[in-house]
Amino acid sequence: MNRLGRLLLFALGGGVVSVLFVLATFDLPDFGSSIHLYRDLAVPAAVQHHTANVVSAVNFDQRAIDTFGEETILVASVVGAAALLRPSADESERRAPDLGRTLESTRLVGYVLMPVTLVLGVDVVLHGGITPGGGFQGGVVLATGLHLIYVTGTYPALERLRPVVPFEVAESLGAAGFALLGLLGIWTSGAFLGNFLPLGAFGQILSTGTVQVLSALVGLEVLGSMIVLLSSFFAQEISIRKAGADQ
Amino acid sequence: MTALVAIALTVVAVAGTAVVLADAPGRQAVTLSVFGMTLVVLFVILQAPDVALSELGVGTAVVPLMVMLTVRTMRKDRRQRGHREDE
Amino acid sequence: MSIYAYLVAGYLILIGSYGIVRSRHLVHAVVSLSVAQAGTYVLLLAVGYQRAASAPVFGSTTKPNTGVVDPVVQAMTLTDIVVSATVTALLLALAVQINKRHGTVDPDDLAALRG
Amino acid sequence: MLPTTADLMPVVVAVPVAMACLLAVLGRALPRRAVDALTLLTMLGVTVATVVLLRDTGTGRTYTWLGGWTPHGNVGVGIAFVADPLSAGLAVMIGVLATCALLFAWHYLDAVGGHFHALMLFFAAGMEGFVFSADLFDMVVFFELMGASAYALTGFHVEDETAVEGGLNFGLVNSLGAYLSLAGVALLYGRVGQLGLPQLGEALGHHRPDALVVASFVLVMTGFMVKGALVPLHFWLADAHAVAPAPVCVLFSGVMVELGLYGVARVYFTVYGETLPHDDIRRAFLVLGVVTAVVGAAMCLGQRHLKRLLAFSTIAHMGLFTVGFALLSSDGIGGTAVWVVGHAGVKSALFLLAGLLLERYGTVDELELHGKARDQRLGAALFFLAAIGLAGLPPFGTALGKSIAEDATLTSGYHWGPALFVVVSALTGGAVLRFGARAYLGLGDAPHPEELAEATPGDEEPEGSVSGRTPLTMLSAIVVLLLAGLAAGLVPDIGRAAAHAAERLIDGPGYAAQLLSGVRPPAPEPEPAAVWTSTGVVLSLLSTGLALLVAAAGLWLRRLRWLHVLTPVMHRLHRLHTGHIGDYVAWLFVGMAALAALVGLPLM
Repeated sequence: MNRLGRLLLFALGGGVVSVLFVLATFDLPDFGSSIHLYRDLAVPAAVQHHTANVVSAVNFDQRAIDTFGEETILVASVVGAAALLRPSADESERRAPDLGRTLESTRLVGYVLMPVTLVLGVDVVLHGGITPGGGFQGGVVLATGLHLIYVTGTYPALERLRPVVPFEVAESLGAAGFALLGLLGIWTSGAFLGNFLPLGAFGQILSTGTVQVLSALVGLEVLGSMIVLLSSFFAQEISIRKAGADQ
Repeated sequence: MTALVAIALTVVAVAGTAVVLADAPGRQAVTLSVFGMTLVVLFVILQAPDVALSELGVGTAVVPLMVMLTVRTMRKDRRQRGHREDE
Repeated sequence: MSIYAYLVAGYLILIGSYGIVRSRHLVHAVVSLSVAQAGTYVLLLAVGYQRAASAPVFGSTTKPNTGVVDPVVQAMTLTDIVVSATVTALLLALAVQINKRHGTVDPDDLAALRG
Repeated sequence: MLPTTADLMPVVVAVPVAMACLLAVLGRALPRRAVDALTLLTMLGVTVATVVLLRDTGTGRTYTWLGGWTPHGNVGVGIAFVADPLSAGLAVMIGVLATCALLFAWHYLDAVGGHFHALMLFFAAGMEGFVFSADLFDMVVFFELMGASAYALTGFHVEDETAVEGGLNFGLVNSLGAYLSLAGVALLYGRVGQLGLPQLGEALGHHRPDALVVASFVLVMTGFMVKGALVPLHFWLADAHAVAPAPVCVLFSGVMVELGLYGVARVYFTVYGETLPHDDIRRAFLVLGVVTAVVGAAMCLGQRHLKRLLAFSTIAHMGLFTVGFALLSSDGIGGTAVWVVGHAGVKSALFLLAGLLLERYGTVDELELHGKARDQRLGAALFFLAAIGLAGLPPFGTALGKSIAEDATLTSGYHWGPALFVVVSALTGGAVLRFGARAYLGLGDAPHPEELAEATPGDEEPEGSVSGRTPLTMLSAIVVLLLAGLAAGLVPDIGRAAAHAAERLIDGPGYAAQLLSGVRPPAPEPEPAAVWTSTGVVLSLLSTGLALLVAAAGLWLRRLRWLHVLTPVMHRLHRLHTGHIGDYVAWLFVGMAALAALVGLPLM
């Protein structure tokens, strides 16, 4: 099919779907309305389990199975990407070349982003008490921070600071731990992923039972997987060479 | 709807369009990062600080970085391919 | 005007899909896909928004109340964002390998190679 | 507290995930055989657990509210896992197919550091979660988990240029489908403020179907229809199946694609069953099903690459299954369920045999293989057995399922039903038989040199390194699958059990009542067992006979390309399958528009 044909086909299909979507939006409650049934149920449910951050309560307690699925996607994708980016039969991995080499264009970006990320990382830590969850966010911010070392410095420097294997272990441990804690819930609370740990005083870090533990496991996993992922891409860019190709 | 939300939404729409219309592969990482930043602002305005934080790490840093590395790898591989075919 | 947010969300999904349709570079196609995905984030958060309500996080001093924006859509979006990074990575990894094997990542050229 | 049967559901999801994580780390340190054994044991355990679940569920439903968040009234914050006979049956199928695939992979694939095994476990866990989940967003999550592992498995042979391409096409289209589904979930959430299937069904209840209901239905179904490979959302399937490792194809064709249709059926009956009229949905999916069956069968006939040929035969069968579902009756869906089991057995066996051919000869091209596989006596026997099973020879499950579904089309007043079923079965079965006759028996004219020179899409590299005798593990996997395909037609009362399973699926209000208020469903009526009927047997023999004719025609009538030459339509159809991702996305939107028009216009 030529370009024009393809675009016309898309215009036809997309046009019909767009009309339907616009009509549907008129049937939604107005933007900013106060009708939120699930919210009205989730907030008391979070309070019942002493979880101040309702988002965390939803993620790690009420709908914890979603999070289990999502973080399994995370590990599966990381394993998949690692499998796909492995050096193929006609390639070899070799030591990262040129210790002093820096990537000029990215260096600048790094200098701009570094302080932003650091400030945010600190912010996440400070909010720890008020937002007792945040494994996802925490893991991402930490991983990002670690990689700014690369952007501002060199790949070998990063590699010394950050061997990949411990992060692979961290990632798998996080995901497997989530599964095992969930299974433990079957015997202790009668349901998979039941919140079986003792609850503490509302608003305290350790008040939320399994929520905080699951959140920490997810944090570990997100940190690990982001780093393993990026390192596969770095390896492709820097150290994997076609056999026989000379620099 | 407050004007602020409307403006943030419009900026997101414009930035998204820019990502899709920017053809040069080298520029993908930059436009995507900017798009991510506009989303962060929108999420903050929509009272979703947790989401904004995730988007900040993923949308403005991790994914653009991967895109940049992918484009670089592709250039490198194509250079090597060219070398081999010349020989 | 009350549906503007929903329309922007729908627009992002559509323009992202359009990006894949017109793409001449697989990395561009993958990036366009993530624009389409961002549309779902905006749609979810827009659906859960409440005017003049605060974020669904209570400090030890704020009394829990339901005058907050919907936490459920935030939970869904939050996890989706992290997952999107890894799925994008998977697709980019495939694109890297396609480039290695074919020497091109232009869908037009790839289709032509198949004959 | 002691675990109950219901707790088996999260267990069969969580245990493979935990094991996969372990293998992802330890895979490099452990010897290959240990990785194989651990993976196989895990899937065997899952199979046993799901069999227990199926037995204990009986004709009722087993469910558990995860985290103990039981609903109050018609609303709640938790997510339930539910097994009814259909979902438990599918769960068993996933277990059996994954076990056979891993058994086959024992001597296959130079698996790298446990990656392959971990991905297979993630894939299986994703599918198990998808069939049990009773929450719309959660279904999308598990849908994406299936997807993510599947893309990586498709492109696993990174050295193969078509594999990585097939993986990317699959990944892009399928991810876009998932995001569109998510948009549909968001629309529905905006209206109802709940995400559980029973809660959504209760809330939509007898609501007049407005634009929002229709739009959310179309969007949610898009993801499932992509996975179910309904024309014109099917393009990715042939690209992916042609290149994925054979053991992966077992899971793809045997159950993953069918789960797309399961998603359509489950969500329709539980969420939209009371608001979108049955007539409307029946018409829409009959149209989509017939188009899919015809396009799939026509494309199947024109292929010379065995895995691509089998892929199009899967598309054709998905069309027939969709017709069976669209009858929306217990015998239509029950028959389809039996057919799906039978199909999984024979189709998976065929994919594994294709894997053996690829391994031995480095190609699965029909013309290149002409007469080359003559020495493979056992392989030939298994191949032809599976091929006539696919064509629908009694007593294979395919034949029983087909004949029950044929009866159901007549009951519903669609007299063209049996003809469609017979013809499509004959065409796809005939294409497979033709391939077998050329490759294993050397029948038909010898290929022209110029035909051989034509590059076929996918000159793959061998997937493993086995020479000499075929290892026992590989053969036993194929035999087990064939026996399963036979068993689906021979187990007494399987027709009745399937009809009961279908009844539970259809009963949306009963589903909601049981999950939300604990109302037990009444025992199913002891309806007459759907068994072999004389008409059914005659029609099955007819389709097998026709398949032999089709094969003979393909072998001797104007050679392979007779259909191309005869009909420019066929040529045009072939040219639509470009492998261009932009085309695929454009067609995806056309498919959505078609569904929107079919469902929405009659409501206006």
